[in-house]
Amino acid sequence: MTIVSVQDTALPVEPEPGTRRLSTAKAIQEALAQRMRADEGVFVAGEDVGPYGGIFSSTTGLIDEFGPQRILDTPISETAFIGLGIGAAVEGMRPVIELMFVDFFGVCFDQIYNHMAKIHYESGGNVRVPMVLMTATGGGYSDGAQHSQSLWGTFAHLPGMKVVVPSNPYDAKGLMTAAIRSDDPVVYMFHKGVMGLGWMKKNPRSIGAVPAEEYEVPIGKARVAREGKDITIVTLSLSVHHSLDVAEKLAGEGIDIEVVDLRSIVPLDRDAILESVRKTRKLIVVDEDYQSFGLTGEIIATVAEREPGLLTHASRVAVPDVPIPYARELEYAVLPTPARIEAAVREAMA
Amino acid sequence: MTIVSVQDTALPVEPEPGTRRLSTAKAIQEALAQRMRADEGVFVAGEDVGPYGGIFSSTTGLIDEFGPQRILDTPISETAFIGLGIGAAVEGMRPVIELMFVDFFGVCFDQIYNHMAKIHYESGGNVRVPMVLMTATGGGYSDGAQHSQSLWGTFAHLPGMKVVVPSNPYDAKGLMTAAIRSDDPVVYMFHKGVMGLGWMKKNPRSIGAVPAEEYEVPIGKARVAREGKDITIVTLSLSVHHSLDVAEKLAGEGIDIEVVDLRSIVPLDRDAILESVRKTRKLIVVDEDYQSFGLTGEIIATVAEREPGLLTHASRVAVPDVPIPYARELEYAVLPTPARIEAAVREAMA
Amino acid sequence: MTTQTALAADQRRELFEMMVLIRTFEEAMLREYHADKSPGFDIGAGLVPGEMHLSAGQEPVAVGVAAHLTTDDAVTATHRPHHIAIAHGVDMRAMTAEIFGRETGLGRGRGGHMHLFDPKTHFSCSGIIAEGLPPALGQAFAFQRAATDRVAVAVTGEGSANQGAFHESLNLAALWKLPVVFVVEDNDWGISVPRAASTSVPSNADRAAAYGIPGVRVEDNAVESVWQAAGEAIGRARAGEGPSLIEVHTLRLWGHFEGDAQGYRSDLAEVAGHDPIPTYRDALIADGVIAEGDAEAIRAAASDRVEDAVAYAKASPVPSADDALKYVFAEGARA
Amino acid sequence: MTTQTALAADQRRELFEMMVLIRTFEEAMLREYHADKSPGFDIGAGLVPGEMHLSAGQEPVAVGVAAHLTTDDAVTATHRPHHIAIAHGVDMRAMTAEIFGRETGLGRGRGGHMHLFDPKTHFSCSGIIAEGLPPALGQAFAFQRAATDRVAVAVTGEGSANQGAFHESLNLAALWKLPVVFVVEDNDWGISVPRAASTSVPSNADRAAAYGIPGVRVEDNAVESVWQAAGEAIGRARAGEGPSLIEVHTLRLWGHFEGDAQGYRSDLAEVAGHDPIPTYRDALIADGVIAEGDAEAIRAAASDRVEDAVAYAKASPVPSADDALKYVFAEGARA
Ligand SMILES: Cc1ncc(C[n+]2csc(CCOP(=O)(O)OP(=O)(O)O)c2C)c(N)n1
Ligand SMILES: Cc1ncc(C[n+]2csc(CCOP(=O)(O)OP(=O)(O)O)c2C)c(N)n1
Ligand SMILES: [Mg+2]
Ligand SMILES: [Mg+2]
Repeated sequence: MTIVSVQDTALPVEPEPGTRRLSTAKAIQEALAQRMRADEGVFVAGEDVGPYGGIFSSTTGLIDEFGPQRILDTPISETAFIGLGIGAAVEGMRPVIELMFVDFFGVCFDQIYNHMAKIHYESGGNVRVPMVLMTATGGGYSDGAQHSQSLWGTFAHLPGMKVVVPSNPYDAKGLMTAAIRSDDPVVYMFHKGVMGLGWMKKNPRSIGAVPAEEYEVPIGKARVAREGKDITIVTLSLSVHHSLDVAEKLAGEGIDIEVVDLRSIVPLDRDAILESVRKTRKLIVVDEDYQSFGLTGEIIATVAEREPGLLTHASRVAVPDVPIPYARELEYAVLPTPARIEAAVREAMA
Repeated sequence: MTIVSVQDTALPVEPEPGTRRLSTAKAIQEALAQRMRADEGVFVAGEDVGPYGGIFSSTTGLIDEFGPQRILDTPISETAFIGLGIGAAVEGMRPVIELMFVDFFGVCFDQIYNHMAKIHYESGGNVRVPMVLMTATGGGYSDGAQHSQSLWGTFAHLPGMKVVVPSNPYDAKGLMTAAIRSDDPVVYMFHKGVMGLGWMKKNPRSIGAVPAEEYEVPIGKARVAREGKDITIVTLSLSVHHSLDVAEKLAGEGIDIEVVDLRSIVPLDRDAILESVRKTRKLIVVDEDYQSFGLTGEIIATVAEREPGLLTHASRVAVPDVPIPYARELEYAVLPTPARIEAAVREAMA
Repeated sequence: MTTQTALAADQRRELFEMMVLIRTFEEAMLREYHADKSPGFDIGAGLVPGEMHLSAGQEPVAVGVAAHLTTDDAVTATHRPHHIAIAHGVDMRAMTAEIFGRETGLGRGRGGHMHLFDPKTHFSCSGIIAEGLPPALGQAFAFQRAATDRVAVAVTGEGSANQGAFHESLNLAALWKLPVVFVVEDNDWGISVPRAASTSVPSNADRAAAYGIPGVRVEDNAVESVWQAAGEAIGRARAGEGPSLIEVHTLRLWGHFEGDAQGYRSDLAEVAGHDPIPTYRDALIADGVIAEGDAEAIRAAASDRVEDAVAYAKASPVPSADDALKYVFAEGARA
Repeated sequence: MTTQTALAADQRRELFEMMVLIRTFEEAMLREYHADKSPGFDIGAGLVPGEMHLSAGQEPVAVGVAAHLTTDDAVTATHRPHHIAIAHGVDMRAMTAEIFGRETGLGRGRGGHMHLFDPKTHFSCSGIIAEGLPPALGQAFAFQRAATDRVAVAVTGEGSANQGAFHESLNLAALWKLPVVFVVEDNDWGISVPRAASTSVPSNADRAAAYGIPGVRVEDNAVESVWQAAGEAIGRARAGEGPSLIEVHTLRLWGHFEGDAQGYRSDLAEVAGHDPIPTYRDALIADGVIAEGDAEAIRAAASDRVEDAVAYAKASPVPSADDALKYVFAEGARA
């Protein structure tokens, strides 16, 4: 098994158009399968990851190749099975544990933030916890306040876990491979809306070119998804696509938007953000997580503290500190929709 | 029982010096006792709140007056007893539930953030959850990575709960009274270092003048703890005292620091922050919580987005995204100590 | 059967009527849910978007338990809440309007089908499994402190009984002798995971021993058996004798949620044959409690009520986007 | 007693020696902890600051269990970890250095007394009660997958057995037949809360029935009784027969943590009389296993080892403040 090892400093070369195209879900499955073939220590555990294949298809078909000893359906006991992942990782295995919806973190967060994330530090580096916690995020399909959250700001706030948030199939595969191979705990958060599921509205970019061989996308490197010179949008996950859609639309009006896809939020590629804003001096952060005390503030503050005079405009399009409502009209009023992004850009350019 | 009801718009008048002085712990006990006398629906439940009187003395003596039917020692089952608080609140009681250390939120956060905080919204305002979740925060006494965290940024990030963080006895009593009387869930976070405990190092200001009668400090109003014109420090809880100490020290050198004590972080008194920074144009946020994706970023971003050209300096003194280390030398290297605050001020003024 | 003698004919008829009402409701939800999601099922599309967990087959649990409750008693249900809500007397119009996301709904459209809150009947539910149990303790606590004989019923699925909240709640309830009845709906499946792959004992009733409380398992998914067991447990709770646990071996007639192809399901072929409603209808006819034609009349009456609620929901206004931030807090506003 | 016949004289002597070693260690910690905190006890002051949970009285549990383990077996302990760590063979110097917050400590001073991690003996502990159980499942899982007969032991207090993690862990271990032994140290108190106010059943061993696994309670806090029960449970686990639960009715000789005045404690007067170490010493003398003078020699040898560790710790360098951010991640750095 050869692995295209991408250096930390170099962004991976995107595949030629015309190559094989996969959905994000299939890209994740492929990354898992290839790692499981390469490394006996990799296993997947979680609710409905077996015959069902993962509620959001992260594990479809894996049980057929790897069997129930390596693709394990668990009881609905998140504390127990995430802890199981921790213990197995400590003993040298490479568990991939699925938390079905990130919204369920409240029943098991102690294992995650006080154990998975802290053991390496508390042990003075003597104990490693090389596990991946993969979980579904996001709303937009009326699943209500307990099944539609993004919450990555909460994970990123607490030290000791890396947090990656792919927006497309190429990154999804490369980041999963990197996450499993990482010696650190990695929280891998996929938005349901970028998985390319047959039964949910999706952005066309949730299906895209993916190399067949294993490769890594480096954890901690942002990607300029679109170059532009007038204004910077820093964003991640599904919102990357909304931002690109708005950028395409407004390009016709002569507004040239740069879109930065963070891909990882821990570590956060602060240099990439600065680099873009140095060019545009205007910053909009688009985020499907709650607005206050989270990602959007961190990005703006990073620029403000590093180069206080730089910003001529800063604003955010995020969920305005309200539980995600059920009714479509309300939910779409609080999500960072293309319409809200567009309005924010127009305001910034006014 | 007369209640000094302070209007939302007016800051309470601080008591004359020479009046009765209490520790923060005693101020909290008094607020609880007075509310319990006034309202049969108020009860306190948590671990060791009975005969022990609360590990950090939040409930000392209450069981003697109110008995075990209203001051309830619970099993170590945070999910169950916080949920019990929620259900009792829904039925019209006014529970005060203690989570012994905020660090334990990981075992019970679902009840807190998905239930306590969301029921009011999900019910379209038809169900109220008037409960107080009180909890101890902070480090500085070598209690290690799982017993020294502040974590208020995590609570504040998630919508539906108010979050108050008193720094002194006067505010502690008034905010507790306001919290119990509030129709919303309030997370009441007291730093162990401001409680005025006999067995822990404390700032002298953790004992101070407290009126004997009931009064409220309004939730959502910051307080200018010290006026100054050169630089603004926005801070909260124990860090207020460190900041004041540094301000006193540097006043001798002609550096005039304004210290804003947030007191509440949800709602956040953004106007008070702006008002101060408009004067000084330099901002340091001092916070004992983890630095990234939390309070410090939110404060700086608030200023940057509201008045982009305003800030000539922004920086933060917080825990630099590391679990709190045990060894004193390491812990004090990551806490927002007076030394670090002073260094930050000097850098800002250079 | 002793259960049959304990119940008067009109009670038995009422149990049947309620089961039919619930089924009729769920069939209407099934119809409405799928009405506008094709071609190409899109979970977020249509008048009733989002996840939809229907309860067909589990009516005996809801009806047998709720028959002993008044709307002064509290009930907390799960992600699969409709049967329990209807049996407990939640207003069908307001509930349906909530499922349709309307301003007239129980939660003004903010909650949705997994978040039905009705203060009038002290009913609530939650989409986080087993996390509805702890709030029920608090309701029971409030009832106990007020020296009433009101009780709280907390429902959970068999899969969810392996969540920590289950253990903590039973222990605390037992310790404080709270007037709670825990009801486990064992429908053999937790989404795609069979009971044997989630639960280390054959019956959750055995787990009552871990808390020193009575535990019974009702094996036959018959409403009268549930009625009998629930009557005893609720009676105990009202009498101040503390909590009990009841597990009912019930049946998930349809998928976990709508859109679930159930490819994993080994027992699919037999499922329809175990539907508790025809069984009960036949028994009542055989016992002369209802006549052949009554069943149809009951069904027709149920249909009228359900269609009225659906029509009400559809005619109700959708919430205004301008109000999306309303109701985060009872007082004050976000800053 | 049958337990006495099962053990050879040298084994009994070893058990006694280990108990004495642990007690000697805890006495040294008691001394060092309080040495520099007065006048006016300040929890954050001195060479050993922070909370300090000592285990005096609970030696029989640690020693009786660990006698069946090798350092290839895993152990997860609690906030009160020293006795278990020592019995399991954690290096005493490195452990003491950690408690003193030194760079030579198990965690280079980052962890402290509640966070002892020793990969050599697969030992760890956690300050969050009951949350040490789930990681033990994973260690057992790894051992099982590697087709070894290694086992994991997960320790918890009786108060902590009411935490959700307990339930989830026992169920999952039972279901997957993981080689884990759960050991509950019932010292009657969870800080100031007596067992009767936290636990709805008299014995946690009764809770084993909720998972279909063996559960035993050792009532007498005697090391040989623990040894016997643990031997069976660990034997089962090694043989692939799955987990067991053992509760030992043990004794908290001192406060919950140092500084605890124990005003709440009704049984304080009797406590010293139940110390298991003199009892065992007397029994061994009576049985001719050790002579009168041996006990003192054993104590002296223990003291030498403990004082060596304390001296080592005190002589070790404190971590450099410059390194405070080291070890957050194994790779890469924070941005
Ligand atoms: C804490 C938590 N984990 C997982 C889920 C996802 N989930 C929703 S329903 C369900 C299965 C529940 O099974 P059971 O308790 O048997 O109830 P049933 O669906 O059969 O009625 C799962 C896993 C959840 N909602 N909450
Ligand atoms: C989740 C959680 N809740 C509360 C605490 C605080 N706490 C530490 S030890 C303890 C008592 C534990 O009692 P028990 O399990 O009987 O162990 P013992 O101290 O008696 O050895 C408590 C409540 C904690 N560490 N973690
Ligand atoms: Mg089920
Ligand atoms: Mg104990």
